[in-house]
Amino acid sequence: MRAPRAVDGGTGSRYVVSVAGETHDVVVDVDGNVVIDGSAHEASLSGPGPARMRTLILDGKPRAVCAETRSGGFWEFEIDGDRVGAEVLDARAARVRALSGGAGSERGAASLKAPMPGLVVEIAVETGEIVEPGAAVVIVEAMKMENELRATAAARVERILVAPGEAVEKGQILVEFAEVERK
Amino acid sequence: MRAPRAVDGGTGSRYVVSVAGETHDVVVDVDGNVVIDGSAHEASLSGPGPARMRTLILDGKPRAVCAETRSGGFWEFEIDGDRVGAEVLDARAARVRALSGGAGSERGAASLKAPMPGLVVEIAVETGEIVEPGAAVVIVEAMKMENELRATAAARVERILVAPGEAVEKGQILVEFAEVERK
Amino acid sequence: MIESVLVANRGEIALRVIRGARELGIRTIAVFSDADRDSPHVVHADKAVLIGPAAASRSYLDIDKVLEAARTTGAVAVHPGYGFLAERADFARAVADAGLVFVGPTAETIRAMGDKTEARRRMADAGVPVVPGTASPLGSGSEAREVASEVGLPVVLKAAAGGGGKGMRVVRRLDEVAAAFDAAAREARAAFGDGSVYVERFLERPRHIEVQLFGDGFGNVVHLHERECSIQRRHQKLIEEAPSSLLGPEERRAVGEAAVRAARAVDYIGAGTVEFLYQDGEFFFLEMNTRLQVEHPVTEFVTGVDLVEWQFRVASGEAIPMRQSEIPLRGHAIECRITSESPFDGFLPATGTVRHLAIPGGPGVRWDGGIGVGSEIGLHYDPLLGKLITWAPDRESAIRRMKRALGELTIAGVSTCAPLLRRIVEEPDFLAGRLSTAYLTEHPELFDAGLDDASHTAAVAAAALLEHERRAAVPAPRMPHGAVRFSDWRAGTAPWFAPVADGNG
Amino acid sequence: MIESVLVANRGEIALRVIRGARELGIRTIAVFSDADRDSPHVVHADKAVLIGPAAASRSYLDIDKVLEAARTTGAVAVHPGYGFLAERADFARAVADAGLVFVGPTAETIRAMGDKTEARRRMADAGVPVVPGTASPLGSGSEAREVASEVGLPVVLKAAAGGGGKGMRVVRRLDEVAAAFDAAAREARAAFGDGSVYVERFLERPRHIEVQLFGDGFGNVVHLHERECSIQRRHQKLIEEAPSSLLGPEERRAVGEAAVRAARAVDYIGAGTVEFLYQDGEFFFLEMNTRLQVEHPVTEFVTGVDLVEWQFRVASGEAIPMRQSEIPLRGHAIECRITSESPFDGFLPATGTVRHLAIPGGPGVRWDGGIGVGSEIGLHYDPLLGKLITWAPDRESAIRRMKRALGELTIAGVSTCAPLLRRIVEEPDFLAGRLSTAYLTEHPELFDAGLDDASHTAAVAAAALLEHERRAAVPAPRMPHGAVRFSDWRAGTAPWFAPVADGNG
Repeated sequence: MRAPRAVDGGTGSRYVVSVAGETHDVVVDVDGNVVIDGSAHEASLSGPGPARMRTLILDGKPRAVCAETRSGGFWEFEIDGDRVGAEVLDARAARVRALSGGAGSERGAASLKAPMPGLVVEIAVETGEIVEPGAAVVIVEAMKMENELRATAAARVERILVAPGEAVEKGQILVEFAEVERK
Repeated sequence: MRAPRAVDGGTGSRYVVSVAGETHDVVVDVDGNVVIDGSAHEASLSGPGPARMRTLILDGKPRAVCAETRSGGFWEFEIDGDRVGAEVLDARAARVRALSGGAGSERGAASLKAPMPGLVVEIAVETGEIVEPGAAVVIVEAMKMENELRATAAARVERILVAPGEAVEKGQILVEFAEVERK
Repeated sequence: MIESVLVANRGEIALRVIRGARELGIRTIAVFSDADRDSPHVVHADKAVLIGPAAASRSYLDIDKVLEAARTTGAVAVHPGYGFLAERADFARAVADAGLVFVGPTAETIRAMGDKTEARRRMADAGVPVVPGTASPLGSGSEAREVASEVGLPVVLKAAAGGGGKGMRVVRRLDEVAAAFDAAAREARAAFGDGSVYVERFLERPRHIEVQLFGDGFGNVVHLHERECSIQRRHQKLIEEAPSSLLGPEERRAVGEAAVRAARAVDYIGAGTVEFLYQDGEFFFLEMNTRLQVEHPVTEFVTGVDLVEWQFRVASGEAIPMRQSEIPLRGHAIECRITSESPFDGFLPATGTVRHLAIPGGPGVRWDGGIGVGSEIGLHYDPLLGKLITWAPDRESAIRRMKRALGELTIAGVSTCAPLLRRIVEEPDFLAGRLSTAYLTEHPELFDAGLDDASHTAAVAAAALLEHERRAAVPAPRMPHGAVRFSDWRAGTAPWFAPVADGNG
Repeated sequence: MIESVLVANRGEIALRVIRGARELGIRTIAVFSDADRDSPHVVHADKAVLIGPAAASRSYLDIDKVLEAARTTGAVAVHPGYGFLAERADFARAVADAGLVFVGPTAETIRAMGDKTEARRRMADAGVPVVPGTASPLGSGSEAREVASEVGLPVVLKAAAGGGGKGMRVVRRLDEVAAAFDAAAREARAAFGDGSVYVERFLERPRHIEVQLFGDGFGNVVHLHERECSIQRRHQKLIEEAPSSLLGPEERRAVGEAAVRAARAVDYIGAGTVEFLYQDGEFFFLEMNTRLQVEHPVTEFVTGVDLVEWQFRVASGEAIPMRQSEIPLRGHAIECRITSESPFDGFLPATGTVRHLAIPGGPGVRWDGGIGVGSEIGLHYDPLLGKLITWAPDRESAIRRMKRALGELTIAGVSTCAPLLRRIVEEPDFLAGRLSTAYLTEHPELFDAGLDDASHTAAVAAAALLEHERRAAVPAPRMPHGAVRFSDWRAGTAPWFAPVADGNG
């Protein structure tokens, strides 16, 4: 099993890995050991292949990893009992993203998506309204329980795309917001 | 999901199924119900696909079926706690086999194959010897235990293909036999 | 002993009942909806009958379909499990009218205890203390507001037909009472087909203590000691244990006797539970559940009694096989409910397909599950995937064992509340038994997502190695530049909506 | 309490020890061979060290590599599990010489009890009855023949360093003694590196009764009652239970006291087992195992004691936490060993990859396994995949529960002995407790393969539906005509070689 040659020299394959909002440079060498932000770690990832339980041994400490990938370098897995999402770019893609403005460019726009399929029971906001953190935005019923979707940051309601009584799919955009300037 | 059209008329797909030495005519209709040797049974086979646990409900009785296939219509699965091997031919293949002499033609010749990888410890027979049922033929060591492979029928030793001390693979032919005429 | 039983339920409790029946040689009949064709409760039954589509109202809640399945399969008894039809008096009556044995109390008992306001009245009559509040359902939001101002805030609005936290609202300000009444009534109607709501004074930091009861119709009523279920969120129990770390032998006997008194007051037959709230030295009757509880395994662990076996024996006309003094109480048991919910996203229901399942084993560990590899977790039913129960000679050891067992549990493909449970079993107040139903709201730090440094580094290494391996296995795809990313809006550690864990239920 | 432990083993027992250590807060270090990189015992440890290739002689049996792993990881103790190095006095000594704590008895005790002939001598001296036979290893096949004719046929040849049925041969005819001696010596040399063999009179239909012991070095020696392990094949235990259905309270006390006497005779420290054969009203000392037994969970179930916890406590210098009179005996427990062997093919070792794993759950069920989905089952190690244990208030209920649990167990991808176990737990002699080590040879009908009519029909339907579905999913392949078929030579129900189950071990 051989990985693509490293893009920008060195003795291993270089990646940029984002986990929990932090970004790290990682080099994977031919033996499968890793260097994370300059620190070398002995590593082995074994097991019966994707979509199964894998064993990661990092610096002698074993962990079960059960990973799923969505397309294009996005991984989601359980590690040490918590669920983690990670994005892995190769070094070239990371450079291109940085040059084009990258992740920062979309800041301020946000939308409330339905976190699960369900029935819209109530819309608690109006267009133009500024919601405060913790304010209820939409109430969606699922599993016979009403779920209040609340704001976690202040924002202005830009558009409301659903109405009470409407069935919504998971991921469907319910309300779009604009950023609120803070003094 | 559509199966190949039935070869010799009728309203379903016709198969000849061999299980535990018995052969049965089976018709699978478009709803997945089966007719076995002329008796109709309500059936459903559901579950997440091959190599996983499936649920067979036959005439209202549910059973877990965990099946593996080798190529060409051979199935092996656990059902009601026992392991079963089955061969499934379509009706045309079954007819061709019957016309060409089929299964009966090889009767009399047999060979002793290694049932697991191991080390030959001893050959307990000589070429030309007639072994009786129950007689030890070869002793193979595996998992630190000596396993006596014994004859289950009378037969004449035709050829011995291995020697003590030799490592053998699973399925490797150890001894070939010829049929013994019985008075 | 009855010859056969139809189990009118699904998931882990249907499998639990089937297990109990099989061990007694009782023929088992499962019913299932289209969504449950491959469920473990189906495959382990002797017969299985499809009774309708996924929607519970057209399958598990459809009395006619359940009775039709019992008729065609020749079942002689029906076990309702918990939830669905378990506390529907009309179902118990319909089962009896069809000439079948209902494994549970009489329709009259279910009716009396199912109407929470009537239950309060009858318990007060029997001398069992109840929480101050209304004696009958309220007519409107404004009436609710009036009563609330009489009883004194905070109050809790509750569905008269309720249970499990559905149709329940805690209100702390008078001007919120009317809106909360409407929401509770709406939820109650959706969940139970009955929108009646009543008001009680809300105890801020009570402990939830309940007593397991058994009656046999021969005048024998015994209790099997108490359980404590104070760790709740949104009025739903999350962790249960037996015995309670709160009670001494004297209090244990007192609350057990009060529960037996309550059961005698309604001529109780079968398994039942009397729930109490305990605060500041006082017990208040909360409600009586006329069925097996989700958390019955902790009682089974500390008594050695198989409660489902007892249910079948009593339903078959046998007497309870033990006297009160013979019922053991040994060691300590803890149960963690494993639900398909994202605890750090405000317990949002999660869906998915179970791709991998690792069940803890070893001494003192029990798993009661309703899922297998390949199970589709949807939104049609209760999110309870299974229950992990541990036993040890004392509470501290049982918790350490639970911590060990939670570390072995893997359910891949769907989010569960296990990460939260793993934090609770290490939290000092929980370890010390400083519990109340407000526990989760008083410990917001448990909801702070975030890996420790070692786990973070391991996650980074795992992601890099997984991606490295994937690229080696397939032609390297071009990475989308500036593509989808985790939304700022949902970033951070604050949950989408705050967990409301301050209930009674 | 010791701070850390290296577990010098693999499979289910390594995981069992790791579980016990974790619950006590002891840091755990696993060792593994190339073949075990993905084993559950690796992933559940705090640290894991690769110690060599698959061959046990170059990994799990390599004392230097194990000690090197302990040194580099800073382990303060070593737990040997059972098998491998567990009863090697030189290992216990090497561990002690390296300044580490050996979780087990002293090297001297292991040596004395490991040499079966010396053990016989010392027990006879301590007044414990032994089976008639030789007092020392034999020099040759002809000497063996001489002794056999003195002791009287049948005799059993046994490896002096032995255990687990390896290097053991039952002989019924004098002219077979010499050949059997050679075979036993060969096997003993391969398994234990020591070809010494001795002779005992062979008891035809004894029951195997053994007593669990614990000593702490402070003069306390207690027993935790007996186990019965009469269901064996090829001298290997298959089903174990506690207590024995044979013993009354008087006999239970007598055999327990004899075992304590035996333990005191060798100043026993830690967990150990004295094995007895019982025939015609008499007990004979068989051997003493100076380690945890495979079947220890049945004792844990009926006493509530965690034997691994006690091992760690005693190894840490604590006293045994209970007096003899405080050790409970509650209900009945049964264990079935689940091995990768084809019971209807003469227990031929089976190999494969575990593709699906369904573990039984519910009340009174314990699973101690060493495999997961994806595990490769090879021929390098013992075929024990896991142990299924059930508890209930009485033997009959425990067996019914075992029957139910065996029905839920699925290990797909490798043949196991479970189909045979499912027959045994329904067999009338087993149910009635009419047991002996000859049980399996006296019940050849258990080995008659063959499905009942309903299962046969279901198998036919399943095969047709599976093939039908496969053809619908892929372009129909041309069937080979007159191709491979199940060989006549291996057809029929007779196993390839007859199960030899008439041993003692």
